[in-house]
Amino acid sequence: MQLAVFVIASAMMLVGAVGVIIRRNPVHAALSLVLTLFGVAVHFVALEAYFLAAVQIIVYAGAIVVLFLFVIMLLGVDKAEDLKTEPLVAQRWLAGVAALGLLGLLVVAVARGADILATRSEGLDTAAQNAGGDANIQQLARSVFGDYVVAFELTSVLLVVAVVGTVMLTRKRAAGEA
Amino acid sequence: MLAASSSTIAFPVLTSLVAVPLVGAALVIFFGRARQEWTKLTALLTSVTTGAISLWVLQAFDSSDAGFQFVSQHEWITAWGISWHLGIDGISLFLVVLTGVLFPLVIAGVDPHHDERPYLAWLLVLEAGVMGSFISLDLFLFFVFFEIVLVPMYFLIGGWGYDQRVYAATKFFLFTMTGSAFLLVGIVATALLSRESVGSVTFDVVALAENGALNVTQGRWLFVAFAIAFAVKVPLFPVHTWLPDAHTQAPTAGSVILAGVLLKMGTYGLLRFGVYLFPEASVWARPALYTLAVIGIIYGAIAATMQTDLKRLVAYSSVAHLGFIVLGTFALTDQAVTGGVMQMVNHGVSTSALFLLVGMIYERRHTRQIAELRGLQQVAPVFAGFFMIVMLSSIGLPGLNGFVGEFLILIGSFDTARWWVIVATTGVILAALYLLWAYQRVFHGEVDDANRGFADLRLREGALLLVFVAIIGFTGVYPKPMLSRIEPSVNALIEHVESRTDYQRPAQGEAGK
Amino acid sequence: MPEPTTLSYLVVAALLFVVGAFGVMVRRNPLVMFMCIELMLNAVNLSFVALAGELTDIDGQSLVFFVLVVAAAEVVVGLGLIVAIMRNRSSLTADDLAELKG
Amino acid sequence: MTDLVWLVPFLPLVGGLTLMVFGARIGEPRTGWLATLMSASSFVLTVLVYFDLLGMPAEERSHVVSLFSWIPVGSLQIDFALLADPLSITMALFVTGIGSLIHLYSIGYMHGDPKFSKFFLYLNLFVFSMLALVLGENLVVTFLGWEGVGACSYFLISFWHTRESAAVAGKKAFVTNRIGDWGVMTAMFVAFSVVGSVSYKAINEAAQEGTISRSAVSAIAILLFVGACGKSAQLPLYFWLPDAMEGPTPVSALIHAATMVTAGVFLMTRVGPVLAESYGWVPDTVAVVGAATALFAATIAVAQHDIKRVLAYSTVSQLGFMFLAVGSGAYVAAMFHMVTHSFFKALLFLGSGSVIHGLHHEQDMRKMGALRAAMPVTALTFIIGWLAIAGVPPFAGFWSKDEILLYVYADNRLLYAIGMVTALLTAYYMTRQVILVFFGEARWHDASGEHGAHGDFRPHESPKVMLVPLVVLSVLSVVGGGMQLPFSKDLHFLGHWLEPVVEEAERSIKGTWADENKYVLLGVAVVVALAGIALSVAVYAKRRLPAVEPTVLENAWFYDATVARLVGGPGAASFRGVTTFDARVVDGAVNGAGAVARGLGGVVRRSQTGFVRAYAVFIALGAVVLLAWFVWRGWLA
Repeated sequence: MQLAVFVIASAMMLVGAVGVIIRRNPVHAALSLVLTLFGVAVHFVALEAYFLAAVQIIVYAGAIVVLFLFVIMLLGVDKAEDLKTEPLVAQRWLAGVAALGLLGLLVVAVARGADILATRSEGLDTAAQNAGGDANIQQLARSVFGDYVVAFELTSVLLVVAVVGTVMLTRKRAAGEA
Repeated sequence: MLAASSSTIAFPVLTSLVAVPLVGAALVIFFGRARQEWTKLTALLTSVTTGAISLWVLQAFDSSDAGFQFVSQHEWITAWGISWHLGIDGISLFLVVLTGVLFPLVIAGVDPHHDERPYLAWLLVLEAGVMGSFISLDLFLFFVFFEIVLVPMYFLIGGWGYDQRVYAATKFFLFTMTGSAFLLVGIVATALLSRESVGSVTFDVVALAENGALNVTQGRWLFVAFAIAFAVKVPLFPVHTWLPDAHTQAPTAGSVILAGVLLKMGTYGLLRFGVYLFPEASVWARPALYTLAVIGIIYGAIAATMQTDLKRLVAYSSVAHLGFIVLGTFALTDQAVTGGVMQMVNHGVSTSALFLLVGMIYERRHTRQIAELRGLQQVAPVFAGFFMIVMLSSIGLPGLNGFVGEFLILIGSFDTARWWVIVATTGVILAALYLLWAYQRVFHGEVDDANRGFADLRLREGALLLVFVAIIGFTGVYPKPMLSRIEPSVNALIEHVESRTDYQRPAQGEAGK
Repeated sequence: MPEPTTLSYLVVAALLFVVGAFGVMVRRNPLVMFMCIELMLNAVNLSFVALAGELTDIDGQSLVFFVLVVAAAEVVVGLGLIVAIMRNRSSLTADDLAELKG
Repeated sequence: MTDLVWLVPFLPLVGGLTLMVFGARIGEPRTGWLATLMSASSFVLTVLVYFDLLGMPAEERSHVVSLFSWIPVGSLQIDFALLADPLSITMALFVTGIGSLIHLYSIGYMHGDPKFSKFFLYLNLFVFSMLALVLGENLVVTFLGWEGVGACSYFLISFWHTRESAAVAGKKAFVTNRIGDWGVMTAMFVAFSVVGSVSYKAINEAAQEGTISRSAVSAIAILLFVGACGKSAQLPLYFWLPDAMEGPTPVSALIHAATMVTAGVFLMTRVGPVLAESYGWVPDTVAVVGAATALFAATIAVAQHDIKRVLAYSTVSQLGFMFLAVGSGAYVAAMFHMVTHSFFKALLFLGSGSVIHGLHHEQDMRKMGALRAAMPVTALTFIIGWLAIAGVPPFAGFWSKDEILLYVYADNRLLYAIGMVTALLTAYYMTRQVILVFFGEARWHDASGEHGAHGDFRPHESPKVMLVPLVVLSVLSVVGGGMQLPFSKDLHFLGHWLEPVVEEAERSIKGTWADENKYVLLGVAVVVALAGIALSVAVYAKRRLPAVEPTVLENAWFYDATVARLVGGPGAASFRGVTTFDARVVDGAVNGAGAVARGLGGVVRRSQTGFVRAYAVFIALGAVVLLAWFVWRGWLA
């Protein structure tokens, strides 16, 4: 059962990812991205990170992708991109080498590290798992609002700055204003 | 020894030497815009306050104590053993006082032609940096101040200088930055390599010098790194070429500060960090440094003789004078090192005054070319008189300050660097040659039409120069108060070297030649 | 049926990351490039969560939370930039923005 | 009283500083009188100190007055200390005495000069420096005065600085003196190194007691002699002195005849024991240089036309005599000649100044002549000076010159012969000068046209204020010889007075042929002097013989010209070479490094295409390489 979930979710994810990079129309790409995000969310559920799964759907799929689509519509850049030609010399070729190299090395690294992983742990905290459905959220809350409360507060500052900054960036400037 | 003696003073007097100008700079920048007329006053008051503090330090300085006084030490970056460690001893005392006195004089006496607000702010930042460099007892802290100094100087030359200012400012900056790269590596390596012998990583100069035990190879390499950085700043031959350009292109205040105190950061660094931290290496490197110093003395003098630009001439004369200081520093006798420290101050006073005078000539005639000036003594006798006194001080006429330092350096170095001294003494002849020749061409002769309108000294200029002349005269006739404050620290430093190397001070008068 | 191991999650995450990276390199539409960056972020998130389970450490999940927030901020600023740039240009590819050429 | 010896230099210093600040406000005649007063009070004080010392037993006549600690560092303790002993007081006496007279004279001579008060400022400062020089207890205080007189000499030579030649001459004097100063400074370094002190007492004692090696002693002596050569215008550094005549005439009299130029002789006398303990070649060098200079300068003086230049070369020649004495160990004779020379040479210079003043700044002797009627006092006093320098008994110069030659004869006959030739030439050229200026026909009428403002141009006698010093000095030139007469030991007043200072170094000629036959030598000297005079009269007054004035002598053996050409040619070229080297090679390397960096940047910057996707590829490739490195090193396992 779990293996089936894993395979299906991975398939969703990878198909979506490939879709993002090969669909010529940005709207389609954005929709493929949603597919990937759902796949990741399913993985989160399978890994018992329920809260993150929820946030993944709400923030990523719900907000960010919508924002993407909104910008695409607003700017009218939903023209199809010509993927057959590549203006930069050797760009694709090099990109392919880099990507394959990265993949190979990552896999080797992961495989090598697997032994350590196996010896270090047996799996998720079973006590927390057995404590009930809310255990994950409680743990996360304790971590975020306890250990990392400063960082959390800083992210709020970051968000405010980002929003204000974007407003400044995008508003229409009056003539003569620097 | 040089261990920090803790005099408990409630008021952080040394910290205030750095803080006051910085606060002043902030005030000038932030409130100067609203209150234009207060800008200059604020800057002046700030620098006068700093100067007053430095004079108070001079008055409260205990001349019987060879160690560091007014020490202020606070943890800063604990993990790396970096602390806010300030202290002052006989070697740095007069440089601090010189800095404290020179800045208010420059701010009061020389006006920029435009953008007064940033100009004054940069000057105050500069003052803070220079002060900090002279009183830091932590290598990291010193490096910070040493680098801070570059920024205001760069903008002062680049922003308020003459035609070639951007070239000169860039050259100045790149040259010193190259040296600083060596310094940074040297500082970090010194701290890390001394970790075992000191017990922990520390950048504290006193701890490193007293407890650090570098092996011979390490010490020599690190000394070379330090020496390169400071040699650029001094500047020693052959890394001196930024100086004539920087001096010529800098505004008058820039030249004055550059010659007055900035160059001293190099010689001071060689003494405080080079000799103090690496006694073995300094003894080892002496022949090379003597040679460079003596080349600088002769070479600078010869180059000065042939200059056609009055300001360049004074700049090259600085190369020669600082050669004397380096010679004295590494001769490692009481007289030579004390003379070297004193000469740092003397050169600061007399060359600053010369730059002020040349600046005044430029203000009036808009040229620094010797060939375009003529017969000025006829139309401006008082001006010529001041120029003459300052020039004689620079030549080293006994009774004026320049002689005392030069004489002490040479007489003290004779035992350890005999042949170099014999050659260096000929620099005294050349000094007379280039300065008198320039004086003759500029001030003597029949005045021509272009120079007939040359105005004599104004009241403000006269008052300014009078301060310099008073210092020149007083320290020349009665240098004892200065020498007696410098000497104990110098003596302790040489003892420090003696205890760590097989170098021993020559005993004068006991052995025949 | 065997259960999927942490290792398999990591391999899948690596695949996703590489696809995203390749996309950044080959696509010219800045919006799509942004999406590819989101792919890469998600790949990292996935490996964080997988390892959090493996190592029994909730910090892995906390980090994902922060990545999400920062990603949101990044998208906001990035899209704002694109909007600002598009004001002055009719069409846009990443290759048109080469003013910083050396 | 001796404790107040510090007032002696202090008073002229106060005078000088007062004039520096208030000179312009005090105004013309009063500044001169103030300066004269300061100098004269100094003289009175010196006289008082002199009698004070005279009242003491001979061996106690050495009094050190330490004013304050000047340069104390470690083992080097230099006090600002003055030494009152017979030698320094002798010097101080004639420095202040003649100085005061010349101050007085200058009030008349400088009348109407726009820089009148400045002139007296320099004069007072000069007197101060000269007194510091002679009264200094150690080499450094002496050096203060040594450099001080050099600076004042510079100011005064280039006093009329709008004249290019005056400005150049001043600079030349200072720089040439500095070459000598190199010797003095180095001597101080050696002294401190081996003796551990720079005081005369310590150095002399160390030399006598043999606590320092003989080579060190010789080094000190020869280095000080280098300094003395510069200051006292000896070969090869003499050439600044004739040019120094560009200064006002009182300056020439005071500085370049009577006082400053004798400082070298004084210094050698002061360190007499050091010279005596040196290797034999050191005093020999001194004597040979002295004799050579004496002869060399005398030959040049024969062919000069400028009234002051004749006297300048004569001064160089007479200074050579003094060095000849010092080198022969005759310190008393050197001092004796120094004092008498200062009397008659100051007199001659002031007399020539009076002539120049009377002729409205005409200095060429070819445009003078027959002035004895127009300027009787000047002529009379000048003639007394002439007789004194020519060595005619009983004038002062005769006795002192004879004393020197006596010692030289005992030391080296060849040098004695040179001295005799010089004496002959001295008598010859001085007679020539007197005849050309005061006798013969008047040639100054020719010049009247050039002085358009004075239509009825008549030479006039100078004012009284100028004549009084002339009269006083001429009296001294007559009777000056009385302070050291050869007839009996009891008449060696100067010798007895100086004995405590020079006894260790003074050479004894007792029992030599020269001593026993001194009256023969005296007779020879008289004959030689009269022969010189007679020859000159025959040439210039009777015109029986043609005048021998070859160009080579008129141009001073082309020595000055050669030096000038060397300095101006290869010297300047090498300086220019160094400067070019600095600009091209040293700075060129710097700018070259900059150019290389810029060129390299030009190549490397092509990799910055501006395409963000290309950068992304680089990043990815970089990540691949990094990752490969990690994997290869096994860091990830």
